[in-house]
Amino acid sequence: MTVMPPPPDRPSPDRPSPARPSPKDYATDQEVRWCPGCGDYAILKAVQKVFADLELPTHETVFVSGIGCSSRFPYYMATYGFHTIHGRAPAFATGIKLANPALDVWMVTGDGDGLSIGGNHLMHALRRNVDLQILLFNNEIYGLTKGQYSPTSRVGTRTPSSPTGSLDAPVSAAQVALGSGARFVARSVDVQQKPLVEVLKRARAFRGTSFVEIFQNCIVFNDGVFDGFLARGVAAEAQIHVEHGKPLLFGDKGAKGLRVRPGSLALEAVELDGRSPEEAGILVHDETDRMAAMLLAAMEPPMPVALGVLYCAPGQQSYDALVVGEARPQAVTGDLSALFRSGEVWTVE
Amino acid sequence: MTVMPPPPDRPSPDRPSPARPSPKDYATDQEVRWCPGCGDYAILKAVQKVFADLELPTHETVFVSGIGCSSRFPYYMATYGFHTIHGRAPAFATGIKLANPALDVWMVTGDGDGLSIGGNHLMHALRRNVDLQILLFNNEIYGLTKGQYSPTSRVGTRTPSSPTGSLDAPVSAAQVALGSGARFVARSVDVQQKPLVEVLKRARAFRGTSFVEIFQNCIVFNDGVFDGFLARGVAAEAQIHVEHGKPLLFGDKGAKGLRVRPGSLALEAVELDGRSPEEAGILVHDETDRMAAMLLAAMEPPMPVALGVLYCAPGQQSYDALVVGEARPQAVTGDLSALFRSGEVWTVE
Amino acid sequence: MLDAIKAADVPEPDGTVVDRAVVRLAGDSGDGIQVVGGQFTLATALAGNDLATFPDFPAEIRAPVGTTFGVSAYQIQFGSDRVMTAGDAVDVLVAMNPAALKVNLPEVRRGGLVVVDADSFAEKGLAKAGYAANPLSDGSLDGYRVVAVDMSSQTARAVADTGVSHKEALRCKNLWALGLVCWLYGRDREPTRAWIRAKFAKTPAIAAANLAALDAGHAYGETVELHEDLRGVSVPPARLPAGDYRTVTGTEALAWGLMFGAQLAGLGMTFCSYPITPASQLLHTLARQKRFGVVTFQAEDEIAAACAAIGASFAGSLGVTSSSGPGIALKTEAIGLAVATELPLVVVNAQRGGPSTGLPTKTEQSDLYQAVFGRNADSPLPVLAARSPGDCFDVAVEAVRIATTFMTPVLLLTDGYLANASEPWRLPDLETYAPFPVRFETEAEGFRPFRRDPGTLARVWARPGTPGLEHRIGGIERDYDTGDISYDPANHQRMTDARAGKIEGIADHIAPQSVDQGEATGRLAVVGWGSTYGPISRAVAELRREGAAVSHIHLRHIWPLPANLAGLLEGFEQVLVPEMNNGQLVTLLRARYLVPARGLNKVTGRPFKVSELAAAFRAALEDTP
Amino acid sequence: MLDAIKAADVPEPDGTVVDRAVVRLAGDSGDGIQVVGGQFTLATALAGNDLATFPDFPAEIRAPVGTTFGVSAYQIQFGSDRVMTAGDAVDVLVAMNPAALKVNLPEVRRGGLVVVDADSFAEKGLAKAGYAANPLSDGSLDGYRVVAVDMSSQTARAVADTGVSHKEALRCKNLWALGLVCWLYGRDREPTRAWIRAKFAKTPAIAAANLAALDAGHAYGETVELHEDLRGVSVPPARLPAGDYRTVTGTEALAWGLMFGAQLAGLGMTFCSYPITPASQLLHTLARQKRFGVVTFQAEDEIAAACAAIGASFAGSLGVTSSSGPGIALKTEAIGLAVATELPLVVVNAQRGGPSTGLPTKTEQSDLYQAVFGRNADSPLPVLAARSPGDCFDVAVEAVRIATTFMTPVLLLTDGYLANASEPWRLPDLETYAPFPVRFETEAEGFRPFRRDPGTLARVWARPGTPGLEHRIGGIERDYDTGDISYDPANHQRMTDARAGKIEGIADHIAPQSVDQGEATGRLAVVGWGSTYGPISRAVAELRREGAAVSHIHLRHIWPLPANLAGLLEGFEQVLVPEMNNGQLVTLLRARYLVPARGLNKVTGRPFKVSELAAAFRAALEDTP
Ligand SMILES: Cc1ncc(C[n+]2csc(CCOP(=O)(O)OP(=O)(O)O)c2C)c(N)n1
Ligand SMILES: Cc1ncc(C[n+]2csc(CCOP(=O)(O)OP(=O)(O)O)c2C)c(N)n1
Ligand code: SF4
Ligand code: SF4
Ligand SMILES: [Mg+2]
Ligand SMILES: [Mg+2]
Repeated sequence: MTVMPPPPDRPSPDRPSPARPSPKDYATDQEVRWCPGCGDYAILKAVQKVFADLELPTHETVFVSGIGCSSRFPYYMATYGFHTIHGRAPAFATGIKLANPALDVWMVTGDGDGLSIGGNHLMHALRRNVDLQILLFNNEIYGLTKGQYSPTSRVGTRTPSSPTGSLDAPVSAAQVALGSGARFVARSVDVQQKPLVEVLKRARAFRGTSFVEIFQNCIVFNDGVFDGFLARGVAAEAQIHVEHGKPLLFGDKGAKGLRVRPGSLALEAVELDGRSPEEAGILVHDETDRMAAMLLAAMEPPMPVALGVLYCAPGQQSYDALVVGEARPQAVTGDLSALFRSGEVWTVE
Repeated sequence: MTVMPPPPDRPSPDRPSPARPSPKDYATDQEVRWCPGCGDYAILKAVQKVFADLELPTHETVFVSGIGCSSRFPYYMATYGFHTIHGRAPAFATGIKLANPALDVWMVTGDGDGLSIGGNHLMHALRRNVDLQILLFNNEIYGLTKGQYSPTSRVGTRTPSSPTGSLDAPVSAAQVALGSGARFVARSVDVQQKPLVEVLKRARAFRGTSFVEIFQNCIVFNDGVFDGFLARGVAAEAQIHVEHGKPLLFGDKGAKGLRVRPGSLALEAVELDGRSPEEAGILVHDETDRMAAMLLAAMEPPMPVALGVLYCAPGQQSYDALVVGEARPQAVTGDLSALFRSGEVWTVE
Repeated sequence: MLDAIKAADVPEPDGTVVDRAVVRLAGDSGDGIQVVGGQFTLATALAGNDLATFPDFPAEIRAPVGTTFGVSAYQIQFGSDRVMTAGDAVDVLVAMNPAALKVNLPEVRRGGLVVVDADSFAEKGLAKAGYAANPLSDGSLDGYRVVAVDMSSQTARAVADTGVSHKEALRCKNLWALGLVCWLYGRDREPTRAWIRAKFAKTPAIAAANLAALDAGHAYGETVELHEDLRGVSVPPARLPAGDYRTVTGTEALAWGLMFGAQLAGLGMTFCSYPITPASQLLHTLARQKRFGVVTFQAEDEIAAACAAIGASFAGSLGVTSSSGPGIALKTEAIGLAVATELPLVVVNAQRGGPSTGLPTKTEQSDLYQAVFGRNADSPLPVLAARSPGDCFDVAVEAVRIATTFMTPVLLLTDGYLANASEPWRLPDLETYAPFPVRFETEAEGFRPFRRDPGTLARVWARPGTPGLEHRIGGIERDYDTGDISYDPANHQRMTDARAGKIEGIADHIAPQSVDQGEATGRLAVVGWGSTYGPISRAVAELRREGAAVSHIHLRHIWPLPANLAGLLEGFEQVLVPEMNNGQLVTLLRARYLVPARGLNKVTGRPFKVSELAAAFRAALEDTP
Repeated sequence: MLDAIKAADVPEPDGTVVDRAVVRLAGDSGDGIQVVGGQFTLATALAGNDLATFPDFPAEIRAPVGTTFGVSAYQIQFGSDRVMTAGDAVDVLVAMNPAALKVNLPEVRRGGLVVVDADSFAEKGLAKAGYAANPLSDGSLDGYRVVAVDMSSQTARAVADTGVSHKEALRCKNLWALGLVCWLYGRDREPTRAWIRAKFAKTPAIAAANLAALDAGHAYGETVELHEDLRGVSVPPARLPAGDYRTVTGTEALAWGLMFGAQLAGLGMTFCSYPITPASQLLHTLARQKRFGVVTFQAEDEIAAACAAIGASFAGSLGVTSSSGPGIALKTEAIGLAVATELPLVVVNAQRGGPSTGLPTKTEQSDLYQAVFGRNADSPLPVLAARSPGDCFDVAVEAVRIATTFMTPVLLLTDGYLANASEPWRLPDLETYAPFPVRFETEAEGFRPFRRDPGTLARVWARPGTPGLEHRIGGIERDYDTGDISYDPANHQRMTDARAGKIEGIADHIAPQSVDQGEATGRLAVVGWGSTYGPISRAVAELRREGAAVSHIHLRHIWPLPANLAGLLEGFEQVLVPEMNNGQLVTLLRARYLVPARGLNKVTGRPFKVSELAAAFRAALEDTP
């Protein structure tokens, strides 16, 4: 099986920049109002770094969000921003792109905003493949409303609205996205700055909807909920960072890998035991393989949690490009009189 | 790989029936108001047959629906029925089950009702695993509102709202359901009475949300849209009827089968060429294998379209059972005075 | 044949020249009634009559053939003076089957002409329609003039030579009926012929069959020596203002008005909607206007449609969304955001019968409360209503003007009647409309996203993509000066006042309320809004002919109300407010002006009849206060 | 220490016994202000005072330490007569840091006492709060009595022996402050001690530290020879009606009222909601009542919550749903279905500042329009409003009674103030409430799902599971007799009238409107609704003490209005309607009764002050009409 790296299909702007911008140039004068220690700070930092690295113009960028702690994000980016209503950001973002496809539109949402009230809009943006970057901050809780369980909370989560533990089976954001027809699905972690920045750059390069689930720690209402795979001691064994064209290795010094369980449609973890990945039959990550992405997205402990670009299938025009092209549509033009006269017209003298 | 048939976990009521009911006993006195030739008639017939075969009691059954041609269904079943509002039937059905889990609740929806406006409620009913049968009549069109394209319409569908052909990539109902965490996913066809009746019986036997997508012909606005795999000439090659524990064979006299493409996570069709299915490496359908179900659900021409029970993972308590148990909850009981006195109380003389 | 015609004992009005006539065509939904209705309308318009039409669709898409709930009808009134309504009572009913007769006979005036396809009155058809006995012979048609003609056989015979199948032949029955009606009123068949030729250009046999049927129906009227009551009737041309005319439905006029409004504002238009009866046609109409720069988006639901439209406005386009009551209900949260962020938006509500799913295919005016009051919090916004199909054009332009001039969402109310009804429309001279170009903010120096124009109190509109104007807005209360989030109590009061003041101030920027008919003072003011315009107008005219001191005031601006309305209403002894709802505008007028206005309410899913209004007005006048 | 106390130049009122006092505790959201506020409230209640409290949460969950937008406050007024509001002006402010001082100082009356933690007034803290200079020394506190005590150090020293860490020690600062305030008003610390012991049962060191801090704060007041202005103040017990009391928040009372209502109706309760400030607490409270048979469901959004509740009602349970304005907006389509299908449903709206996201943590009354008018079509339903935390109980019972007796959705309005505020509540004798058991239909013979009770016009409630009553209902208009789908025009009129008549008829089944204070006629009627009850009541009492002919009428029933209200209002020269919105009830009264009622409106996200109301009433009386 040969694996071709899919080309990033949106170039970064290539403009003469008098001075390289710094991440700080993308901050606003608004005081950041997340709780001290909230994972959102780290994500903000990563996004500002992406903007600085790519020298993205603030005036051609819009951040759109719903409601939630995460959705306060736009206030802190020195771009255009629209903090809308709960769950509907994908629809606003779609409208913005249809009105002006030349804008670079980023959407920020939470596990409540994006998967509870807003699940349907998310699904439809993904299937339409509107050219957006969607960042879903998954903290497995409703932060802003003080800690009720969310659609990604694990069964048994005790919160004010589930005092004896939640009973609802959670959804997996990445699996929902894949099931909806998403063409770019990635995962990252708030505090893993380097891979997060990389994933965000990949997301921006993709034309169409790029969906990025970011595990984010809510220090106040759900502290340490991802410790199961993020805690120092377990990280190496419990995470796998996937890279296109590279074998799916993880564990201490890459001592383990994933392979297809022979004769089945499942992945299993094996020790390399000194063998080369090829010898051990380790699967090479092909980010264009949707089924592989589904299997990776579905991995839960004791399997490692998959991080990085799980799926990327470029080559399809984005919805906004199909509907209106690449440039901002002009004002309503043309000879309307002629249109009005297009039927049978008679004259009264 | 050994495959165990999952036991149907809800028994049919076992009651002395003076006379076996006939399907007609489940019809109402309301005139059926679908267009002549509409596929909905055949589905109604199948459902009534299921009820008669299983001798289901009308008074312990509720049909709930949203809005659409399909959603008129409850008016024609001599059970309790609630024709609600567009897209929200899963929420009504959930409320009904929480108020009285002893009721047998069937939900009828369409591709517009269930996947456009109602996609989110569908997803959440599925992930919660509320004990419902959800029948989604997929005609790839909005029938009731006179033929606009729907979220399952193929790209290029010309309708009054897409006069030059739709541009939105469609979703796959079964894949959305699997992505949402559904535990029972099946597919059938309006006019395939026998398998349809079987699938519906399986759906009812399942405790939890059983999702059944039924391809339904809208003779007025989308006639023949499924001819690609239903037309007489192509049917054998273009359909595969899956059965748990049986090899995945199709084609004329089962001359073809599906196997895992070696070294990959994909299915491919092969000719048996006189070999036994085992010799040809044909996959045995294991309806408890979610990945296999995803692959089957994703098959499109030139691969055969998969019909039957694609996925069935029983063994999980349904949401309503977890929340309230099996019987109808009693009235609010208990000593409320004691509750009110549970804090600090003082007496003013 | 002759014996099939029964003379009624009610005499036909003298003469063959009449002022106006009401024709209703009715048949199965598969019979092509709407198509021939449209053709007859066109022929009538070309003959110079004023006219008004109203299609009456069945609630079911295509119910089983021959059932009463599958009956589709098309009604037209035409005349030699202003017509304005599709008519109270039908002069001529063409019923293609027993069900159509059953459903529509109550609409026919005593003495009216009833033409039926006798072939369809066999046992099966009668049973399907729920007739126990044949109405053609059991006396139930006594009092009507009846022409029972074997329309199916006649059609089949007429098209025999064209080589079409029997089924295809029978499909031409509607053209046969049209031919007969054309003969009855002396209508030119040439436009219909041209239409048939164009429509069936690729199937010449079908074209020939339809042409043959049309001619045969006509010939039937002409040549068969019919009962004298069936003789041709002539309705002289109307004295309409000079100009070029075409027929428009309210939907078409609305679509075009929105487009023209966007053009006058210099904006692109992003129309976002989700199908719902009777609003879907606006989506269908605009979906065909891509070449003019109109972008349409069929969203996944009404909420997404509203949000996408607001997003488009944020991005510098004219966002428009449309629905009917239940869908508007879903949009109210999003509309609140447009109120809060002060973005332009046009929301069209084609009202239908409710509550809930209600009577989707019937007309009603019961969403005025929802439009004016139906949002959480103090969220005022302008509400406009169109009065007639043609008026939809001007109201749409006005809605765009207000939305963009005042940076506000605007609710535009039409209804099921207006959406589907048609009337002759004098093509406007587009040059006479004053443009109202949007001036997007460009100046970065001292930029504040909520800086207000002192005249209109509108905030600036700063479009993403503009360097130096990067800003962030949202639904949390914003500081009056900076636009940043503010939880300050005094600021909230100031912003609440600013929002209210801006909308109230629109009253100074609209035309003063005029009196449509009658003096500015008098005994009775009839105050209407929306599609009741036609019947109120006719009824007031009738009373004024009788010498009554009645005036008709018809509101386009529901909110804010025109500044001079208070004074106007004071000049009348009584104020009566006819509405196709349970009394909504009347609440507004009473609350605002403390006038003892009374409601005149009808909630049947059908327009007012001129006669019932006239009777109510007379009763009000008798009832001296 | 002593020199830290500055005597103000404004004299303290004579004596150490006062009628009432207002204390406000303020600090960082992490400082545990709400907790000690609650403890002080309990101690005060146990001391026999009447009281009212209001927590003032920051809009942010936990903003950066020391910032103004992270300040959390808790205000309590207590007294020896009826209190009813948390107080206009603060007598004692305890500010744990500079930001708390900055935000809350404007609430303190001139001459009031300000206690601050002097340790926190270092440069960093001042800068975070945005102070350029130290307010303790730059004269900005002139006119207040200031106690700047090194609270952090004192606390640290007091707990030194308990073995807790420095960080844990500082966490006890709130208890130190509570100890001081307890000393100031002579409050018993025993209940707080018991609470500490229970709460920290598993961490005895922490318990010991908190106890030590509490005692140390108290000792500070007792032993240090303070400035004479800081001497202990005594507020004698109130003369409350005899009975057993506890404190309740509006949320608790509402939850319990709903439960008791369901019990009186003999129904199960299915409570379906989606979190939103300030409605979430109702969900939290009910989620803990599973043992009483309450089922709670946290739905995926507000629409699903409303629909699930309606589904539950269809299945024979009491469906209840709750939200705040933006979420209620989303529910309006579903509520329309409950209107159409005539199913019981209670919809609770805890109102907050708007429009749109607005001011989520602030209170407002601006959803009355939405409640009464905010649905598509003619969709009348009853609207109730609670006036005080304790009143939420009775209003909830009344809502359940009306919903089940009349088979209708009921909207119950509370607000952010009521949801969070607490007051002493006399435990009701549950035996005195008349049960209103639901009689589900069981009789199959002649069963019709829309058969109405001639007295109430309510339709029957036939619960799935009952043999022989299988029926189908939905949102399409239903036949008056059979309940089957009907598109008949006359039937639609009849059903519209029936729906309207049923709701209007409720006016005959509710208590007549009483006059809360004053005579039934007079110069000025002040008509209020909802949580303005407290301040209006106090202000009217004040004017009546001055001899003014003012009466206070407070509505529980917003729709339908009580039958005798028209007559009542006629008896007054003027009608004034104070509302925390831009004028909504006033619109209803003017439209309904044509009375020239005037609005008195405040939209700042804060309750009315007694003083501002009293001033407005005086002005109205001067302004003789
Ligand atoms: C219509 C509506 N419903 C509910 C709310 C209340 N609300 C605000 S944010 C939120 C959930 C936020 O959760 P999530 O998206 O996970 O964001 P987080 O705060 O965890 O970042 C809810 C329920 C609202 N603002 N509007
Ligand atoms: C809130 C709301 N929005 C829109 C509609 C209009 N509407 C009714 S059914 C329907 C689509 C039905 O499509 P589908 O669910 O596929 O059903 P089908 O008629 O094809 O069986 C729409 C858009 C409505 N009734 N209510
Ligand atoms: S509540 Fe949680 S998610 Fe919200 S700002 Fe605080 S730590 Fe972050
Ligand atoms: S429109 Fe289509 S789906 Fe609806 S009843 Fe007719 S054939 Fe069936
Ligand atoms: Mg979250
Ligand atoms: Mg469909």
